[in-house]
Amino acid sequence: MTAFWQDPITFLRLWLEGLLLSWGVPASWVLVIRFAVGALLLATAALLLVILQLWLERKLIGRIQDRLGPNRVGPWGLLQPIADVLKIFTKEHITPAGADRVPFNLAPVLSVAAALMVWAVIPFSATVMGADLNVGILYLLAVGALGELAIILAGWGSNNKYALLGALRTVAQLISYSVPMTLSALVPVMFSGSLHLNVITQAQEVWFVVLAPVPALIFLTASVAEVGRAPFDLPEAESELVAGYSVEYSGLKFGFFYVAEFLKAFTVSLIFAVLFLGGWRGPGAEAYPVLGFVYLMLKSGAVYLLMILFRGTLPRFRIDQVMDLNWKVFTPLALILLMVIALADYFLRGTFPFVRVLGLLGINGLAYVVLDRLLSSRERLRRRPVAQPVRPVARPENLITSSDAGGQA
Amino acid sequence: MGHEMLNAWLYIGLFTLVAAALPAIAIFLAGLLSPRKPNPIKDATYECGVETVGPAWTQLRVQYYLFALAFLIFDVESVLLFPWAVAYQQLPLFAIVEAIIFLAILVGGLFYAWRKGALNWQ
Amino acid sequence: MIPLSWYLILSAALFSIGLFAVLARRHAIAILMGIELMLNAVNVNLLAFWHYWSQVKGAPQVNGMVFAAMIFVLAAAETAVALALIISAYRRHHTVVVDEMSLLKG
Amino acid sequence: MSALQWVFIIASLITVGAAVMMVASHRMMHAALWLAVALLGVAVIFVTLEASFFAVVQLLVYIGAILILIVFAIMLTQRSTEAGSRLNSLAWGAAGVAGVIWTALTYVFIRWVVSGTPMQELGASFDDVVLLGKALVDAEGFAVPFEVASVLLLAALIGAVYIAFERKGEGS
Repeated sequence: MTAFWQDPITFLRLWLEGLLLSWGVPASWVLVIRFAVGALLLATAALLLVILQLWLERKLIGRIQDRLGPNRVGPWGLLQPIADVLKIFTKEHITPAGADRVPFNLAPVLSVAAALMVWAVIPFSATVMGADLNVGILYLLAVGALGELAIILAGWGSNNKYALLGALRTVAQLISYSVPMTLSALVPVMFSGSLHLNVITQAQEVWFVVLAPVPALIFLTASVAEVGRAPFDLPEAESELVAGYSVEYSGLKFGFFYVAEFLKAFTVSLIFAVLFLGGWRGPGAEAYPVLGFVYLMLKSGAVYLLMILFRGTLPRFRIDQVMDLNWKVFTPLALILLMVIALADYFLRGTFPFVRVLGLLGINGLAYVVLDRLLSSRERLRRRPVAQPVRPVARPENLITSSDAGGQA
Repeated sequence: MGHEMLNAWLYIGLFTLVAAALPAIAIFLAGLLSPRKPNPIKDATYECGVETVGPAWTQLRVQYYLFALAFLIFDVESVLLFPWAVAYQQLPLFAIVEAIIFLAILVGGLFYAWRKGALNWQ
Repeated sequence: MIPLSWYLILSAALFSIGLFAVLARRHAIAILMGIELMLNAVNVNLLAFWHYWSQVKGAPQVNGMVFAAMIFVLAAAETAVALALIISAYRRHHTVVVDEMSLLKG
Repeated sequence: MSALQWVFIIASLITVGAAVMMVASHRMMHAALWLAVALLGVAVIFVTLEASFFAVVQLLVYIGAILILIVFAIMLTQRSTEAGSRLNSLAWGAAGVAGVIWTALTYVFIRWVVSGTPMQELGASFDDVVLLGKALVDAEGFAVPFEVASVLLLAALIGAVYIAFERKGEGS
């Protein structure tokens, strides 16, 4: 029997099971009740986390932009998100004329559900994880497909040109970035030899971010793009697309798209921490699973802070830059790195762990430098100017030249 | 066997139901609480105040299709590579080279699409 | 324990619905969706036989899985090319209705 | 009946219902959304077959990629979709053929008794994905289909890009 302070969740689970069995509930129903209670608690906790995130992100972005951020409601504005939630809860739901009602109403629900479903397979500590699915990592990638479906539903259901265009553009961005993301997710699978997220965590004697820094970087950037956060927040580029696929939504339905976005931001940090930063691993995490939970939260929190920093400091990309970055830099880079790592690790397999780590690190660096040279030299030749070609300017020397560009003919 | 596997899926199924039910219930409750005063102007399609013309469909450029196409091909390819990656630690060099050839063929496809200009957003 | 025949009946139903879509719908993309449905029916069949054959043998068999994986590859390639053809035909004839397309010799 | 059987029955009813709605819907976008429901149902069927890998791949490839490709194609060709009747003159004949095939097959399957080979549950250590991975690159296994699959994908990519790419001077 584990002590409460070692592993509170398992302790409570065993207590609940014992209680139900002593009441004479059949074992299979005990399982179902345990699962349902666990799912309910986890999903609620994840949704409540969003409230904290809202406050944190607004406060930090405010500080980055030399503002105070929320500071009126409660100490340091801590109660501000609760006030916002209460406000949005009582706003009117407007259904636009001509909307396709079922997809229109289904979209926000599916959007949140897709973001939440990732939490079902995350190993939170050595003993606590929802489902130890034998295809965990593929499940993480597959749930993203449901999120894309939700966006298409929203765009179609709204009966609005901008919503539809925004939705298709968003989906084009999301599917594009899931290519390098999936390819770099293959690297942890190769190193650990399993699709179980728990096994991948346990295999990280050395964090995979050290063994494969470049795939980790690609994964992180691609997951920021998957969430549609700055600098990849074209889906809601107000200046181009009104507000993307969620223009026609109001009240809590709009709020849920917002919630889904924030939830996804934390979720991808969590996934990155599990795949590349050793998950719950840390000193003492095996003996005291509760420590593992703390480590995981610290790691994913750090990744999340990094994402806030991206948002606060980087300007938004243009759509052609987003696509170029993906298809002409990340995808070839991820493909070639996969080949290089597969070959290199085969030869380094039997050597000392230290040699293996250094070798892989070196090969990553080398491959990155070489490919970066190759790809960027091609790209610079093709780079298109932001504005139209220089317009002819009425200057004396231009009168006799036929050149549109003016200047020396 | 697989009772653990089916149990894992049972948990995921329950989780999915909960994850869908929570927002659905919240939206339903909010719908009861919130005011409900529709009028034609409010319900009109929002296009920045410009009068809406025609149906909500505009000609899409073929660009979208080309990106989705490239995505489909690489998605299927990585799905085939996942089983290989799981077995990677137990494979001989021959098998690893085979997967590298598999990847190289598709890199060729990517470069074809690149040269053709199919990956340029216009 | 679900009887094997249940899977086969389901798969036959999906296949028939797909077949109906292929034979009766006029829209080219609808026909393609029918084909997707038929391919899914095939996959249900393959995996059902894989599951029961593995249980008869007492060890997981690999053939059914490889076949199912190849069906996925096939479905992807087929969809990609078929939709490209449909889009190309639409650009020439401004229609995606199959019987109208065959009348217009491009 | 066991819980698994109930899951199967519900999932297959949803799948077949969605497939029927897909065939019957007038607007192509609705047909695509019903197809999504049918594909999800098939994923659940794969779960009942303990083929989790394929259930997830179903989601990843069919819903995540093929369906999105279909939606984009519908959006590209929407102009002509709403016009005209959705079924051709062969509809009744096609319904007859499909109905006869299904009835005949169902009759055969119900009558067909699987020989009484004892079935055994597979061990807990069973990991189908590793087996699949080994078989795919095994020279005596399926190495050739594996490479051919990549050539097929390459051919599809090149072919589809070539066909769909808008050449100058042509196009709408």
